[in-house]
Amino acid sequence: MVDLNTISPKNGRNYYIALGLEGSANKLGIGIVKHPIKSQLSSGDNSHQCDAQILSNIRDTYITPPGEGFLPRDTARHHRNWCVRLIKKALKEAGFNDPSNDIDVICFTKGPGMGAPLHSVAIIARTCSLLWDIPLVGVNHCIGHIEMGREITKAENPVVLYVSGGNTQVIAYSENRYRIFGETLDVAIGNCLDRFARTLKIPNHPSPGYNIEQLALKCQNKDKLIELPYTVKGMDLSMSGILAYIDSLAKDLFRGNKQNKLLFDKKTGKQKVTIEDLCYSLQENLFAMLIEITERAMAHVNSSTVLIVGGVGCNVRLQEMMAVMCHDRANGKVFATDDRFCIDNGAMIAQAGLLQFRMGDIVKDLKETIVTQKFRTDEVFVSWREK
Amino acid sequence: MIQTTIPQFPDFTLKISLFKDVINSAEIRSKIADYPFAFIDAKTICSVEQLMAALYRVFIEKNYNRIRTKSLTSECLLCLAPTSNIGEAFRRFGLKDDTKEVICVQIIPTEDLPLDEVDISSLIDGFEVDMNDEHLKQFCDKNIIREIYKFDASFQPNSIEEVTRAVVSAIQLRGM
Amino acid sequence: MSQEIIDIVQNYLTPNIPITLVSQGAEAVVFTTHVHPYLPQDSNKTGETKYIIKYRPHKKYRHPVIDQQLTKKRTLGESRLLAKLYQIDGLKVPKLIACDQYNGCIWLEFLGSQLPDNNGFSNLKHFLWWNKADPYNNVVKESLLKVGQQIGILHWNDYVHGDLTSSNIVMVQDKLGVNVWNPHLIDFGLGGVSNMVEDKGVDLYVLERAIISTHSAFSDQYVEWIMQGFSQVYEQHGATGEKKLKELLKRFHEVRMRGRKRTMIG
Amino acid sequence: MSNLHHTLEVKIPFKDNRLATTAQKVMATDPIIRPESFQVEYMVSEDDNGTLLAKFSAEDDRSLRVGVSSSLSSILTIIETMDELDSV
Repeated sequence: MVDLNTISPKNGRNYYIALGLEGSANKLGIGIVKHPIKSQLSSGDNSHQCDAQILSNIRDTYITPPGEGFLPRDTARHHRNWCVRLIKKALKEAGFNDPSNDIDVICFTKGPGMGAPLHSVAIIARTCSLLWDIPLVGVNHCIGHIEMGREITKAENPVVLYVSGGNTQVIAYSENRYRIFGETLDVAIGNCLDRFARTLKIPNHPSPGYNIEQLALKCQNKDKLIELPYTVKGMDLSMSGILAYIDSLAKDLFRGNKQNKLLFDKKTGKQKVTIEDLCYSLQENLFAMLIEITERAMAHVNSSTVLIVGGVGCNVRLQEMMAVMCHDRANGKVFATDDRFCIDNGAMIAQAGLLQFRMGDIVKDLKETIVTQKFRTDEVFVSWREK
Repeated sequence: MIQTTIPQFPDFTLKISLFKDVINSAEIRSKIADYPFAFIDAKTICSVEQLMAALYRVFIEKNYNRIRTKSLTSECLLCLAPTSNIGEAFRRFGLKDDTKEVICVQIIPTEDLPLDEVDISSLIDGFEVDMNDEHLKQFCDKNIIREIYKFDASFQPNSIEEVTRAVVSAIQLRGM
Repeated sequence: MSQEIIDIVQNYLTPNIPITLVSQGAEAVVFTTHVHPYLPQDSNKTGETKYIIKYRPHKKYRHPVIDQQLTKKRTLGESRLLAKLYQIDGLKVPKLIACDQYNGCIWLEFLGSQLPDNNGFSNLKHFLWWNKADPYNNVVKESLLKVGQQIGILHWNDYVHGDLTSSNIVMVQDKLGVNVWNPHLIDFGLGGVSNMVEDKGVDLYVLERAIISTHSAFSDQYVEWIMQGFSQVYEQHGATGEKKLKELLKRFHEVRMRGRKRTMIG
Repeated sequence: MSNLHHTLEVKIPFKDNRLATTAQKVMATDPIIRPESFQVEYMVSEDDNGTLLAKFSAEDDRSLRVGVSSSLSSILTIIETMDELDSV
C-alpha cells in the first residue's frame, strides 16, 4: 500500500510546502507547491490527486539571438545571475518570509540536462538546504513533467509522450518504474525544430518551436505536402535524416538554387515552395511519427489515454492530431497542460520532489546531489505509486 | 470454358476458353485489334490461379489506380508480367505465329450479357478443351515460365502448386 | 471505432465477400472470409477454406499524403517480405494470395485451428496453456524445438520479425502425424531485412519476455528448448555458423541484461 | 599530486565558521572531472576564524586558470545566496 503521509509536515502543520528549482536547459524555473494533508492519501493510488496548490511558479528563459543556439556555459551564467533573485520573488509571492520554518523540502533537478546549468542550480539548492537546515530531494526532470501533468489533468495512468528540446520518449508506468517504450534514436524533436528554426534564421523568442508553429499555420497549400523521409523503426524513431534533408531544402530556397525541381518550376523558374510550406510539412511528418509510436505503446499496454509533456507539448497541432488518434482508439482522451506547466518550470520539480519527500525519500549525503547529464526515466524507483 | 466474376468486381464477367492444336495463330495475331479478347500463349500459364491472379490485378489497377494499356484485355497481359514493361509483356504472353495452345479471355460488362456473345470458335481454328489446371499443366512450359519470372537458380519447384505460388507472388507485387 | 472500419472494409470488398473481424492492433485490422479474392467459386478446392484479410486502416490523424504513401509502402513491403520468406527452404509463413497496396489490403492463407476443448486459437500462447497440465511433454518439447528452428532459419537468412510475441507464432497441425504441430511465423508488419546482431537479439528477447509473462512457471525450460532449436540451425553451418551463433547469444544476453525497453509484454 | 606543479591557495573570508563550513560542504560535493590535470581541496581553516581555504593544483597554467575561475564563480553564487537568503 502507498502511504503518502509517511512523513508528516513541519511544526505539526496540516500541509506540506516544497520549493522546486529547475535549470536543466535554457529555462530557469522556481516553483512553490503546497499539498494539504488528505487522509485518503494514506492508502490507495492517489498520487495524482494531491490537491496541489501552486503558490508560485516563476520562469526566466535565456534567449539567444536568432540563428544561435544556447551554450551550456552562457546558460549556466544566466541561471547563476537570476536564480537567487527569483527564489526571493517566489517566496514573497507565496507569502513566506521565514523559509527555514515555512518550507518542508527543497527539490532540484538532478538531471537529465546540460551539465553546467544543472550544476549552477544544484550549488544554490545545497546552500539553501544547509542555511535553512531543510532536506533536499533530487528530481528526474522527466518525472517532474509527468507528475505535474498527472496532477493538473488528473489522468491516472496515461501513456506519456515526453517531447522537449532535449528529449523524445514514449513512457508507460509499470511495476514502480516509468518505462521507456519508444524513443528517438538520435536528436530530440524540440532540438530538431530549434535547429531548423536556426537555419531559417527566425527568432528564438518566445521559442523557436512556437515560431515554426505560427509559420506552419500560415501555409497556403496544405494539401500539397513536401515529401520527407518517414523514419519510424519499430517503437523508436529517428529525425536526423529528416533534419538534414529539410535543411538542405531551406538552404536551396535561400540561395535560389533553380536546379532544385522540388522548389522551383522547371520551365518558369518560379518559386513553388515557401518556408511556410517547409514548416508545415516538417510538423505534419514529425508529429505523425510521434503519434504512431505513441499509438503502438498504447496498444501494447492497452491504454486509451495520453498525456503530452515537455515544451513541444504546447504545440496545438500536435495536441489536435493526438486527440484524433485517441478518439479513434475506443474514444480515448489526450491530456496536455498549458505553457505554465508544459514548458520546463519549478513547480513540476516541487510536485515530483514533494511526492518523493512524502514517501521518506530524501538526500542523506550531499554526494547524492551530484548532477548527471544522463538520467534515464526508468532509473527512478517510483515509490509513490502502486505496483 | 470458365465463366466467372471476380467477387469484388461483379460488374464484369470473365469468359475464359482454352484451345489446343491451333493452326491459325498468325492470322489471329494480325486481327487482334478487331476482337475484344485477350489471346494468351498457353505455354506461359501454369494454372487457373495464375491467370485469375492477373485478372484480379487488372480490376485493382482499373478501380484504384489507372490502366496503362489500351483496354482491359490488353491490361490482362501486362498484369501477368513481373515488371511494368508493356512491350515485353505483350511479346512474352501474347501469341506467336506458331502458338499451338491458345487461351482466350473475354471481359464483358455483366449488364451487357448475353447480347455481347461472340462466337470465338469461328475465329480460332483449333479444338476447344476444358479450361482447367490439368490441361494447363500439359500445355505450359516450365522453362519459359522460369525465364519470364526470373526464378532464382536455387528455386527448384517440384510441383505446379509451388510454381503457381511464386508466379502469383510476382503478379501481386508487380513493378511497384 | 472498429464498427466504422468494418463498414469501410465491407463496402470496399462488396457484400460478395462477407468478413468476420478477428483482431484490431495499432497497425492493422485482421478479418477472415470464406470467399477467395479471385478463384472461381466452384474450383475453390475445399470450399471450407478460410482466408485472412489484413487491412491497414486510414489514420485520420495523419496528413492524407503521408497516410497514402505509408499505407502503400507498408502493404507492399510486408507482401514482398512474405513472398521472399516463402521461398526460403524450411521457413513456414502464410502464402501470399493477393495485395492491393492502394487500399492497404493483403490476402493471406489462413493458418491454425481451434484447439480441442475450447482452448482457443492455436497460437503458441494458447498451445502452451492447452498443455499446462503436462507442461514438459514430448509434443511441447518437439514443438518448441521447431519454434527455435523457424526463428533460426529466419535470422540465418538475415531477416528479423520485429514483433515476435507468442501470439505471432501459429501452431499448424501436421496433416500426416497425429498430434504433430508445425509452428508458422505470422504478422511481419514490423519485420524486414537485417544482419544486425542487435535486431536479432531483440527478436529473441521479445519472445522470451512474452513467454515469461504468460507462462512464467515453465518459461525457463521453454526458452531453453527454443534456444536449442535455434542453435541447431546455426550449428549446421559449420564454423561460420558457430561463430555467428556465439556472437548472437552474447548479444541476446546483453539485451536481456540491459532490460531492453520491452520489459512489459502484453 | 605528482605532476600538478601549478598551485594556488585562496583564502575566502566568511562572516563566521558556520557559513565557511556551509561553503566548504557545498563545494566539496562535486567530483573532479580530470584529476590527472586539475585538483582542488576545500577546507575550513583552523587558525583564522570563518575562512574557507581552497588549495588548487594543476598540470599547466591554463587548466589552473579554468579550474579556479569556475570554482570562484560557484563560490560567488554561494555568497550571493547567503547574503540574500540566509535567515539567521
